Amino acid sequence: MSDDAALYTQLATIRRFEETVLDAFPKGAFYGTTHTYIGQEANAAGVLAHLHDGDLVFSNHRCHGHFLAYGGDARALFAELMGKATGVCGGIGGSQHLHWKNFYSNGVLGSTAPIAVGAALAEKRKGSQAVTVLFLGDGAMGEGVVYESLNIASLWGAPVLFVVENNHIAQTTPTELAMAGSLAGRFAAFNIPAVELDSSDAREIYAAAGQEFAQLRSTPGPRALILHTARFGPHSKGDDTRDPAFIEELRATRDPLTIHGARLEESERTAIEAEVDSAIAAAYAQAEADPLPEHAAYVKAGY
Amino acid sequence: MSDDAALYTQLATIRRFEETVLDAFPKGAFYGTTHTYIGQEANAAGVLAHLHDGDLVFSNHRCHGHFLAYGGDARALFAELMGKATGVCGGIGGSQHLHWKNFYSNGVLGSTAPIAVGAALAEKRKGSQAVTVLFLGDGAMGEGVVYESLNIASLWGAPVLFVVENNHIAQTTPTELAMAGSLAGRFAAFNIPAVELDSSDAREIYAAAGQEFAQLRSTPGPRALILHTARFGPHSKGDDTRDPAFIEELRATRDPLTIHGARLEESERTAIEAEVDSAIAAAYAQAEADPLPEHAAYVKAGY
Amino acid sequence: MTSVLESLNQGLHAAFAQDARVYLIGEDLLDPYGGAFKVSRNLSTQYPDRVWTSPVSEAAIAGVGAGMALRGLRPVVELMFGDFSTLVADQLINSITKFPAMYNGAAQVPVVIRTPMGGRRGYGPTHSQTLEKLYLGVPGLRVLAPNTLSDPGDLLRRAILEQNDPVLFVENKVLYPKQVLDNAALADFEIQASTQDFAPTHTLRLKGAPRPALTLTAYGYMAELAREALTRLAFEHEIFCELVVPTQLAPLPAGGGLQPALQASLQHSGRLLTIEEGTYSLGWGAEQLARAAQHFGGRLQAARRVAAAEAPIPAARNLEDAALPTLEDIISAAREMV
Amino acid sequence: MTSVLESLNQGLHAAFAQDARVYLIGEDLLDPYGGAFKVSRNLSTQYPDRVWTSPVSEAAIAGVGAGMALRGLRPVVELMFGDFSTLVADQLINSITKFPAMYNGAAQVPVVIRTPMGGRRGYGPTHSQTLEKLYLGVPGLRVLAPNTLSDPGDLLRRAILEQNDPVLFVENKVLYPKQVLDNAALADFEIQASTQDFAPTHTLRLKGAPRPALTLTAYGYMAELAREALTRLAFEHEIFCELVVPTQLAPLPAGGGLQPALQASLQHSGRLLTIEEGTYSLGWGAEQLARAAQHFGGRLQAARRVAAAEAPIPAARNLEDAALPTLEDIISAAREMV
Ligand SMILES: Cc1ncc(C[n+]2csc(CCOP(=O)(O)OP(=O)(O)O)c2C)c(N)n1
Ligand SMILES: Cc1ncc(C[n+]2csc(CCOP(=O)(O)OP(=O)(O)O)c2C)c(N)n1
Ligand SMILES: [Mg+2]
Ligand SMILES: [Mg+2]
Repeated sequence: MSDDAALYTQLATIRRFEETVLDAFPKGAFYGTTHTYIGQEANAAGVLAHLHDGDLVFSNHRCHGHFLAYGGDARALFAELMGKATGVCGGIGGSQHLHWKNFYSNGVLGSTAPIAVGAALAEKRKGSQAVTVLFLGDGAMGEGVVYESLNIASLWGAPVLFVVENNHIAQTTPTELAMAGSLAGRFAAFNIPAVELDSSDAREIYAAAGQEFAQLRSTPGPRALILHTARFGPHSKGDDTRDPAFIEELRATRDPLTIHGARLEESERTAIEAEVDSAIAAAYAQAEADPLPEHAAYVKAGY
Repeated sequence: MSDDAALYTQLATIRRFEETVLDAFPKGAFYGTTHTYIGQEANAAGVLAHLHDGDLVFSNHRCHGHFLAYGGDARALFAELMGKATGVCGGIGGSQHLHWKNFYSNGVLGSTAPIAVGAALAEKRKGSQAVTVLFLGDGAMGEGVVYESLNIASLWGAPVLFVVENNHIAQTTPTELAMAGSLAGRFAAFNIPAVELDSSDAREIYAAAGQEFAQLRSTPGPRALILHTARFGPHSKGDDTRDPAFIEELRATRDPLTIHGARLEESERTAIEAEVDSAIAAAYAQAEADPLPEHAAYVKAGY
Repeated sequence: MTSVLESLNQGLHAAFAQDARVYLIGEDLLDPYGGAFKVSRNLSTQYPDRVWTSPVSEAAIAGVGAGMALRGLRPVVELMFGDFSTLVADQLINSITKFPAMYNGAAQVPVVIRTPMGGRRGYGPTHSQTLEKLYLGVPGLRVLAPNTLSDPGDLLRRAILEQNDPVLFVENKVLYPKQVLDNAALADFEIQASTQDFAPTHTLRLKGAPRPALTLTAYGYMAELAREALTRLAFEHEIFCELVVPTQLAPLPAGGGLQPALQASLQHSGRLLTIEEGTYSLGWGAEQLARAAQHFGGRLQAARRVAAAEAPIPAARNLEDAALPTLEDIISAAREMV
Repeated sequence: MTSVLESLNQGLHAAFAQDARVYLIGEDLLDPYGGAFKVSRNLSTQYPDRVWTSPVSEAAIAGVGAGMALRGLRPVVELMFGDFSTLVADQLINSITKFPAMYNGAAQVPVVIRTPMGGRRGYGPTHSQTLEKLYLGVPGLRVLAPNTLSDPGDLLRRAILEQNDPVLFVENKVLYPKQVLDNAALADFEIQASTQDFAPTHTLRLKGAPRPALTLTAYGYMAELAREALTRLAFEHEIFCELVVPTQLAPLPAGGGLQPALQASLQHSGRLLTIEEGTYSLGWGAEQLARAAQHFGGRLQAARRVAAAEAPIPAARNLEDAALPTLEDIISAAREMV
C-alpha cells in the first residue's frame, strides 16, 4: 500500500470508528461518556505514523484516534467502551483510560504531562532510544502542572514531543476566553522549540511531524508541535453549543478525509473505505458479542 | 524627611531588623524558622514606597522586609517571631505567616498567586481603585499554579503587579538548575508586560516601580517587574552553601545600604542609622517583655 | 415538584438576587451550556458580569475564589467533577481553611466550592469518585451535602450568604434528577428534624414501627438507598431501623461527640450501620463509628460500614455496580447485625 | 548506635548500591546540603547521575517519578515538607495509585514518595502538619512510617526495592535525631514482632507486668511518647498497657479487619486508645477504632483517641504544645479509660 493509501486508511478507520460510536451511543450500546476525534484525524495519523517500535504515547480524554493510529485494535476499543472483558483495559478504564503496549491515556487534563516527561527520561536513562509523544488540548494548557513539566523537560532534556491539538475550543469554551498570550509563547518561555501548523491535511502534518521526530531522535531535549485543528462533533455527545452553520463550514473546508482523499484514485479511495467500513463493522459486532468482565475483584469492602 | 532619607530609613530598618534576628536566633530568642531579607532591602523599599492606602500586598516566606516596608511594626514582627501574644498574628503564624491590614503572607511557595489575583479582581469589582502587589521568588516560579494565575490575571485584567525577586538561588539551588528559558519569557507567554532590572539601587528600583504602578493604576491588567537581586545571608539560618568569597563580593558590590547611603550626607546617614538602631533595639526589648499568648483555643481535641 | 438540580439552580439564583457580592467561577459556565451538570444554568445570562467562565485551572479558580472571599465578596467556585478536587487540595488545606485561624481571626474566607461527586454513570475511574472523605477532617472547613429530605437550594443559598466558613458543597450526581420530597412522598415516615447551625439533620422511622433495633446513617444519594433499605428491612425482614441523615458532614461536634440526632438514635438502638459511597477506609463512616464507640463503649453492640470497594471505580457497568454500595449491600449488612 | 536519620540515609545508600534503577528526585538534594533534612546526604556525590535536584514543582516531580516507575525504574521522590503533599494529591490519587488497577493490572508504579511530617519545631501552620491521614484511605497506596523499634533504613530500602506498590513513606521530623533502639535500650520490655508484607509491627509490654487492661496504639514519633506513657502508667498509676506499633499504616487488612497484632491485644484488653499527631477527625485513629468496634462489638469496652487539635498548628511554642498531643494527654486519657 502506498503511503498515501496507508494514511487514508488511518483517517478512514478513525472516522468510521467514531461515527459508529456516536451512532450507537444513543441506542444504549455504550455506557458512560466518550469524546470523539472527528475532524482531528489527520493529527493522530500524521504524527503517529512516525513512531518506531518502543516509542511511547501519552494521550488524553479524546484518545480514540490516538489509540487507533498507534495501532490499537478497534474491537478492543469498542469492547472497552461497552465495558467488556475483551476491552483494552478489561472494561475498567472505559473511553478515557486506555493502556496497551506503550500507549497510556488518562482523563484528568494535564495530569499526564509530568508522567510523560518521567517516562521519556526513563527511556533515555535506559538507553532505549524511545521517544515520547504527549497529546494535549488547548484546554489542558490551563493546568499548572503542564508548565512545571515543560520546565523540567527542558532542564533535563527529556525526549518528548508535545503535540498541542488546538481545536479552538475546550468543551464549550472558546480558546480566546481561556488562553492569554499564545501557545507558541508558552513553549518559548521554557526554551522549547515549537513548530506551528494550521492544517487538516494529513500529509502536511506528516511532513511537519517528520521533521520534529528527526530532530527529537538526533538531538536531546523536548520539542513542541502546535496543530491548529477543527473539532467537527460535540465535545462528548450532543453537547455542541456552536452554531451549526459554523460546523458545516468546518466540515466543508477542513475535512482531513476530503483533503487527503483527493490524492487517491476514486477507486482506491472507495476500496479503502469499503474495507474500513467492514473492518469496523466486524470489530463492533465482535465486541458486542464479547463477554462481560468478571467482577470478583470488585467485591465490596464493607463487612 | 527627604525622599532619599526616607528610603534609607526603610533600608536600614529592614537591615537592622534582620541582623537582630540572625544574632538573636542562636541565643534562643526565637523559635522555629526564619528567612531574612538582607541584600534585597531595596526591592521592598523601592516597590512598596508607591503603595496607596488600601493597596494590597501578598508576600512569601521571605516576608519581613516586605512587611516592614509596608509599614508593619517591628515590635509586632519580633513578637510574632518570638511567639508572643502581641505578635502580628498573636504568635500563631510565625515568621512566614503574617497578616495585618492589607498585607498577607504564606509559606507555601506560589500558593499566594491565585489568591492575589482573586483579591485584585475583588478590589476591581468593588471599585476600590486598590492595586495588588505579589512578591514571588525565582524558586516559586517552579510552581504550576503561578502560571494558571498569570493566565487568569491576564484574561480577566486583574490589577496585579507581579514582582519577581530573582536572587539567583532558591534555598540552595542556583536558578540555572531550576529554570529553563527566561523570567521575561514566562510573562510574555501570557501577554503580561514585564520590565526587568538588575540593580540593588533603591532609587532605580523606586523609579522603575513607579512607572509600573502608574501604568497599573491607569490601565487595567497585570504587569510584572523582574528584579534581579542578591541574597547576602543564608536561606534560613546557617544554611548557605555558596562560596563565602562570592558572598563577600556580593556584599561589596550590591549592598543597597552602601549604594543608596552614598547619596546622603555622612551626618544624616549616621543619624538615621542611630535612630533605626535604637528603634529596633527598643522594639526587640518590648517584644521580649511581651506576654505569651493564651492557649485556651488550642486545647486538644482528643477526649 | 422540584428536582435537586432545579432546587440547587434556584438556590444559586436566589443568592445572586439577594446579594451583589455573590460571584460564580468555574469551567464552561456560560449559557446555553450553564455548566457541565447545568446547576449554573441561566446565571450567566442574568448576571453576565458576575459569572466568570474560566480556563481549566482548578487550583487557580479555587485560589481566585479565596482571594475574592478574603476581600469581602461571596464567591462560589464550581469544580466540574469532584474528582478534580485533588487539584485544589493545597489551596483548600494550606490557604483557604488556614487563613482564619492562622491570621488569628483577622481574616475570613467565605468561599463555597461546589462540586458533583459520585458514580453510577459509567464515567470511569477519574470521573466517578466520592472524594469528600479527604476533606472531612480538614480543620476549618464546613462540608455540606444536600439530599432530598430538605431544600438543597436553600442549603446552598445559606452556605453562600449566611456564614463565614469556607464550604465544600458536595452534590451527588445521581441526586440531581431526583425530586425533593414533600410530605406526601414521605407520608410513611415519622420524621424528626434538627439543625446544626443552619444545616438540617433528619431522623426517619416508619410510622407505627416498634422501637428501632438498628440505626442507619447516610447522607446525599446514599440516604435514598438507605431509606429504601429501611422500608424493605421492616416489611421483608421485620428489622426496624431508624435512619439519620445529616447535611453537615463537617465539622462534627468538637470534643469527639456524636451529632445529637445520631447519639439520640443510638441511645435506644445500640447498633450502628453507616452507609457511604466513598471507599471504605478512613471515610465518613469510620469517624461515625469511632465516635459511637467512644461515646457508648460496650453499649455499642454492633458496628458496621457499607462503602465502596477499595479500588478505582470501573467504567464497565457490572463492575461499577460491584464496586459501589447497593441496596442489597445495606440490607444484607443490616440483617447480619441484629 | 544509629539515629533514625542516619538509618534512613543508609537505607537510601543501600538501595542505590543494590539497584541501578534507583533514582532520587527532589528539591535541594545536592551535596553538601543533601536535602533540607539531610536524609539524602552524600547521594548526589556518590551517584551524581541518579540524583536529580529539581525546581520547586512538587506535582511535577511526583509525576516524573511516576513516569519513571511506569517504565521500569525505581524512583524515590523527596517532598521537602509533608505539608506540600497537598500539591501532589492529584498525581497520587488520580494517576499514581489509579494506574495499576485502572489499566487492568498491566502497569505498575513502584515510586516511593518520602516526606517529613510533623510539628514540635515551631515551623508554623504550613510546615508542621501530619497530613498522612489524607492518604491512608486512598486505594492502591501503601503508607509506611518508620519508628525507633526497628530499622527505618531497611524499611525504606525494602519499600524501594522489594515491592511494586506506590508508597508514601512518612518520616516524623522529631524522630530524625532519635536513636534506633537496640535490645539494651528496650530491656524493660517484652516485645513481639510480626510483619505485614515486609513491614514490622511491634507489640510491647513491660516485663513481668500483669495482663494489660488497655491497648495503646501509635506509630512514628508518637510511639515514643506512647512507650513512655506505658511505663509511667505502670509505675505511677498501676495501669498496665500493651502498646502496638505498626509501620504499615495502609493498606489495612481487606474486609475491614484489624491488623492481627492489634486484634490480638484487644482480645485480652478490650480497651483501645489510639495516639496520633494528626488532627482528630477522620484520622488514623478513627479507622482503628471503627475496626475495633466492628470486630469486637460490645466487647470493646472503651475507645478513645489522642490527637492534635482541629486547628492550624501555631508557631508559638506554648500554642504548639497545646495543639499537639503530649505525654500528659496520653496518660490522662488512659487513666480515664480504666
Ligand atoms: C483536570 C480536569 N478538569 C476538567 C476536566 C473536564 N474536561 C474534560 S475535557 C475538557 C475540555 C478539554 O479541552 P481541550 O484540552 O482543548 O481538549 P478537547 O476536548 O478540545 O480535545 C474538560 C474541561 C477534566 N477532564 N480534567
Ligand atoms: C510549595 C513549597 N515547596 C517548597 C518549599 C520550601 N522552600 C521554602 S523557601 C524555598 C526556596 C524559595 O526560593 P525563591 O522562591 O527563589 O525565594 P528565596 O528564598 O530565594 O527568596 C523552598 C524550596 C515551600 N516553602 N513551599
Ligand atoms: Mg480543545
Ligand atoms: Mg530565590
